[in-house]
Amino acid sequence: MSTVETVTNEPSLEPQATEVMTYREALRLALREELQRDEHVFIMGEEVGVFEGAYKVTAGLMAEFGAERVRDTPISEEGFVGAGVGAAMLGERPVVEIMTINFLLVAMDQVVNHAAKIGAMFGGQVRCPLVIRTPNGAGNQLTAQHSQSFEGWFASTPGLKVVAPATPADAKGLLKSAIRDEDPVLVVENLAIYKERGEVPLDPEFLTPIGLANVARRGSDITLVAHSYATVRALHVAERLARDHGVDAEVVDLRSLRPLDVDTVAESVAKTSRAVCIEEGWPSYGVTAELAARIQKACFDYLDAPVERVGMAEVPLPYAKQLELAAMPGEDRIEAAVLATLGLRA
Amino acid sequence: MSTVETVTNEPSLEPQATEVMTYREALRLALREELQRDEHVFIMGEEVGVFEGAYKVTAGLMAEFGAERVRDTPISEEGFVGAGVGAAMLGERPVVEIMTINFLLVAMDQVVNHAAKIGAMFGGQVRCPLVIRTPNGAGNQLTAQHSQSFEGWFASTPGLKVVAPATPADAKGLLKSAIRDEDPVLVVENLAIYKERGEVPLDPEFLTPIGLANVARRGSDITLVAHSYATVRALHVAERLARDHGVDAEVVDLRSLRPLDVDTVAESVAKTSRAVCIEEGWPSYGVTAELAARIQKACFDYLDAPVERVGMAEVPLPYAKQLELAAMPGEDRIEAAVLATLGLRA
Amino acid sequence: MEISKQTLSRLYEQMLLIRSFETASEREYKAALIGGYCHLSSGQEAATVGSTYALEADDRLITGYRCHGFALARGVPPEAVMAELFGRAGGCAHGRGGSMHLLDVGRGYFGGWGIVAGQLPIATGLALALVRQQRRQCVLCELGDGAVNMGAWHESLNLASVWQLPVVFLVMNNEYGMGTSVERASAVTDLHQRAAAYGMRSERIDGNDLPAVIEATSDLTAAARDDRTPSVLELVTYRFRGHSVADPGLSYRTTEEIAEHAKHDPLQRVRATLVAAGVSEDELNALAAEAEQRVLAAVEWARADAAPEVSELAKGMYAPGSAAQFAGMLAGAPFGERELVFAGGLGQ
Amino acid sequence: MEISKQTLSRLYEQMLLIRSFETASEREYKAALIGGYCHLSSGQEAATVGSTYALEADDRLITGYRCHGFALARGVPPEAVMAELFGRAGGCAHGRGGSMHLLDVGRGYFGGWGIVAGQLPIATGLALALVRQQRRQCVLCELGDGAVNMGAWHESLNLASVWQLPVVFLVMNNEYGMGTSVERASAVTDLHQRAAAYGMRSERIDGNDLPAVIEATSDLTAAARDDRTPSVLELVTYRFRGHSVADPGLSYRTTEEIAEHAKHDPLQRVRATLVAAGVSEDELNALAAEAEQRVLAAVEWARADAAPEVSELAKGMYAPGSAAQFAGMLAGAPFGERELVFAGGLGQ
Ligand SMILES: Cc1ncc(C[n+]2csc(CCOP(=O)(O)OP(=O)(O)O)c2C)c(N)n1
Ligand SMILES: Cc1ncc(C[n+]2csc(CCOP(=O)(O)OP(=O)(O)O)c2C)c(N)n1
Ligand SMILES: [Mg+2]
Ligand SMILES: [Mg+2]
Repeated sequence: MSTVETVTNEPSLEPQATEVMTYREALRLALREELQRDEHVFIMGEEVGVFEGAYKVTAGLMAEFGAERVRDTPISEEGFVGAGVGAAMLGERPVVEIMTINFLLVAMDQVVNHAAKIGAMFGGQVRCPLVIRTPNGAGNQLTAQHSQSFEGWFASTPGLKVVAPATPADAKGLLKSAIRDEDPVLVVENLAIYKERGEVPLDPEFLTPIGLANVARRGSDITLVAHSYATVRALHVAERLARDHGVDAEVVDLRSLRPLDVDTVAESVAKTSRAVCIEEGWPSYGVTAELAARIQKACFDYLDAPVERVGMAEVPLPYAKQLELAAMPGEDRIEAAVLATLGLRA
Repeated sequence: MSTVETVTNEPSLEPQATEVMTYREALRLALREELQRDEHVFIMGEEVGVFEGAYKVTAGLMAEFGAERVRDTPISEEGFVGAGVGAAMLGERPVVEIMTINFLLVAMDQVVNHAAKIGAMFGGQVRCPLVIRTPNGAGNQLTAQHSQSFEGWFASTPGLKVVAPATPADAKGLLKSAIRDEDPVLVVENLAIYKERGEVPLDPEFLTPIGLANVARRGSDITLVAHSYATVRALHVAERLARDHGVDAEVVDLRSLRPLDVDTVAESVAKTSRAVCIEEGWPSYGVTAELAARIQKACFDYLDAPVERVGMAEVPLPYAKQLELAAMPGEDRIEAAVLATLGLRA
Repeated sequence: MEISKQTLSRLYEQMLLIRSFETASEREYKAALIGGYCHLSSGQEAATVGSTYALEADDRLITGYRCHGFALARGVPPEAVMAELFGRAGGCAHGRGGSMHLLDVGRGYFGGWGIVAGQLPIATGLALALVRQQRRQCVLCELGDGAVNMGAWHESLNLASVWQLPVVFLVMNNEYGMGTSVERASAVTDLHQRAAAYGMRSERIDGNDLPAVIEATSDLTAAARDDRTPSVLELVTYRFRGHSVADPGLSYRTTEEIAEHAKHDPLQRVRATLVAAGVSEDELNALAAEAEQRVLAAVEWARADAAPEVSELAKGMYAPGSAAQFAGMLAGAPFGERELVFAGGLGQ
Repeated sequence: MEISKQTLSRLYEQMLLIRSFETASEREYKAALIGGYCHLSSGQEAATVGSTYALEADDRLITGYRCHGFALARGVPPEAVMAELFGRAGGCAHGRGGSMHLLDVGRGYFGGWGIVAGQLPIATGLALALVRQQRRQCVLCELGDGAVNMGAWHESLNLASVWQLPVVFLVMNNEYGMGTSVERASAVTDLHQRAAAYGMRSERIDGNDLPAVIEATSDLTAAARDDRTPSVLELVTYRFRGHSVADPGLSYRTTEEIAEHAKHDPLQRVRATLVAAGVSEDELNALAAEAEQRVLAAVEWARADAAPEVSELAKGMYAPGSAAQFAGMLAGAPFGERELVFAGGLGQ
């Protein structure tokens, strides 16, 4: 199995060819392909070049494409996100890396009050094809200021699109779709998934459509709805449930938070009659709030139990390992919520 | 009826004495009383002094308390919100005015990554009794960048408290409670309510407890859950429903979004079996998402219809008056949602 | 700088147009035909017209919310601007933006923006795109004296300097940000001096001196185009009206102060120059009358123009190709997506 | 500045303590007893110890995340710091903060903060509180060379200057923000010069020259205390290790560069001064051994200290009086409030 660095885009490639690689490598492949495809695509962010990315997603790209296309920035998130907005308005395709989603707070105004408004506020006369990539998540004792998941806030903002791949294939496919999209798209990556491995199509035209959820596991007893790393957790829990409790869980991986594919979720819950929604962030006013609200509406006549939610404990994440573990939406807590929703005991 | 400026805090005041005043005057009264009561209280913000407040809430206060206690700032929201955080950490009681909630986005990092974290991140060794006051809302053709309601984002943040008074009495009572609270509190005011009038207790010890919803209207057929200006709308709609459709709606005014008084909401819905949640902002991933999620959980066995939501149309708010009106959660739309939830036709 | 009589006369017409336009805007606002916030630029005409005149056709302009004058100076027809203020479909932002969010991409005007200093990072991005596309053009970015205290100013100027971006930051120092004077807001009141913190070229001049404004802007835009030299140009001027139409503008400054400034009305200054150059009073009065007529016609045009269709509430929000992406939102979707994005919004 | 041999010797002990502490931190991190991000300050000891020495007992200190050295210099016991890095209940932030969020309110240390430049606005607020409370004290606010490009820098310095707040902004210029050199990040590389944009006093000195650091910090903190004069002090130094323990620190700089800097190790410089002042090599070696022992003892203490109780997960999040406010959240509340805020969290 060759590493991603050896992939070439020769036309002779089988369209069905895939390769096992990490989520990180899949993102890099997407960036590389798009940098090759369209000279308007460029990367901008802190440490994306010389340092090769705080989480190494952009490793090798500056060497290959040069410092103009893989552009290191000063520590000025508001400044360079805004620079991305302006460049996009003139037809460039900036892909801005924010080191982690926590730092997007200093650039919030450019994303929400500016990028998101451009299409509608000017009557559709100018577009903003900006991509912002950033990881969310916790689990490495990074503590209160560095362990957050704010994607729900962006998903609540009309004018933005928000995707959150959970697999290497979707990491490639959604990032590429985002770069080719005419609208501002936030691509939410995740610290814990960077190292996860999976099959990734090598076709440079492989795209995961924005706005389409994926039934990641078929099942009939209950639906687990998740995005980003919570999907990985949900899939593990589904295996545990099958093994230990004979429960056959369906897992819906949202992939996209705005647009949100309620149809796929509703179809699943209409079949299983039960749902547990899972997220890495705080559930109150979070992504799972929206999910529960939509499901109870769409599936009112089908539900045999209230929609349950599992997320981060509602505290600023503490440093000590046991505290952090206790706070995170771990598999035990998810399993317990599923069993409770099914009326079973652990 | 005397104006608020003539109110004095003489001990001879009847504890039950009230006066009819506007929401704006009630806020001013709260500020004035607290400035008098505690020398650590001070006001800080753009145009709060010489200009007397962009929306005149602080009118007269600089003249009375001086420029040190009613402090005009440069246009630097991140800077002076952060200055409020620091001052609060040393025992001051800063009351920071943000001209409208839209501008809080440039100070998001200080609120969410700093103020909210202080209590937990340092193990409870230092507190941050900061108050941020700011109006949300739309309706004056202020367009996409100036017509938003972001309170749900702050309500999703552990470590913060968020209140949103809907009446002049609660404007006074909640602002005073916020100023006396040991934790950072966001007080969400509303542009459209500033001029609404109501009875306000004159007792300088009148406080509205944080975390307690109010049943603003008793009814038995359906529960309308709202906060801020949406409560005013809900009360109007309730009257229309009674008059035109013989529907007796209960209206729960949340008053506090974090902590959220789910008990009061659930008790009401358990009685009426139906709920419509209303907000000024976008419903997707918004306040009403959390409400619907909580209600379906708490009242699963009582609900006769799915919880319905009404909010701003999911667009950056356009300027033209008809478009703005069409986008806002007007009384007609709320009424229609209520009738639909009741299975009635308009 | 030597400005020909013809040019001066043409710019004087623009200044008259702006003054008449602002006067009409205030009137129509008070008649409730214009809503929202409405920030007038009366008194700032020389700075507005002179700086914009120095731009080439392919240069890009971006401004804050006090932007009627800039739009007009850049050649946006008064009809399109007034129609925008009236919230009409024929407005230059299709009735979506209003007074603060004018736009004319065809004329290189990338908008009026309402968050103080929010346009600065965007301006650096426009300039970055010009560099990437190897265009010999520049960006002129207007902001106020109050805006220089926002973090976005600092980040943008540093980026522009580190990356050598062709952008001129035009500080319209009208002495106040709402009711706060420059002295109360900025530690250094010669605002342009802050450019030194970024090793950036800067100048401060009398913004009511039309030829001086043209000369300084021409110099700095040329340096931006030719050498990718970013800079700051501070134009000292004054706004005659309140911060917005809703502000009488008197609580933080005296009538004497305003009267003193009115003596140096930039329109009167240009008029005097033209008179000295031999243009007759009659000709000049005719120009003024013409400007007024032009604006009255624009008001009439705007009044008659159609309101935007409510069915197009979401027009432009997402690119037309996005409809398929929203297909899954139908079930249980609240008002937003179901009725708006689909019923007409996206398609247009 | 004339520093007595006794003082110098005491400060040398502190520097040794910091160096040993950082070495131990790296070791324990690699042994997985410390987690999260862990930013070492080896190489920056003179700047750290000298500036902190200039503080009076009631002055306030606030820093970024590279803060082990500052905590130790301010007198926080190494046990409490190491226990924090180990995530123990006896840590100076009760195991909640970790390496980046040390704190000791009793010693006037208002924290280690992790968002670049986020501590600057807070520092102005601490200074504002000192003024409001009429205390003759000042705030020392540490930040990095990378942090000077954040908007928060600009807003904070302007506020401090407009309001005349007693705060000294201490720029630890260690030449890099992660892998980005000052030249690549800042348009003006003499960072202190940016203070001129706010009419603010500033200085740039060799941060590895202990007496110079003490003198400059003493001058500026005295001006802050006595005249409410804010200022910027840039200390030029170097970090020997990577940005954090996870970074080898070699992809953006050469081993030669590091070796060159190692020749000017601030510890060696102070040692040389002490030797010149007649302190024997044996005595100095004994001090070094003592520092190492001190740190080893701290590690042992931390290892033996108890882990925080999971039942206290929400400890400190809200003030104790808040429990009643959360009473209504019970019904239908997810994990957060029901199990945490009530089950022990708030009460403690
Ligand atoms: C971030 C932000 N804060 C506050 C406001 C409210 N506001 C609008 S204009 C203005 C004053 C700006 O003054 P200046 O930059 O001098 O421009 P001028 O109005 O004089 O043209 C303020 C405070 C805003 N729009 N954005
Ligand atoms: C707003 C923000 N952006 C990015 C980061 C990630 N980050 C942490 S430290 C750092 C470099 C800071 O460099 P400098 O200010 O020079 O301090 P030093 O690490 O050298 O002490 C970066 C980019 C962050 N913590 N906060
Ligand atoms: Mg101004
Ligand atoms: Mg550094």
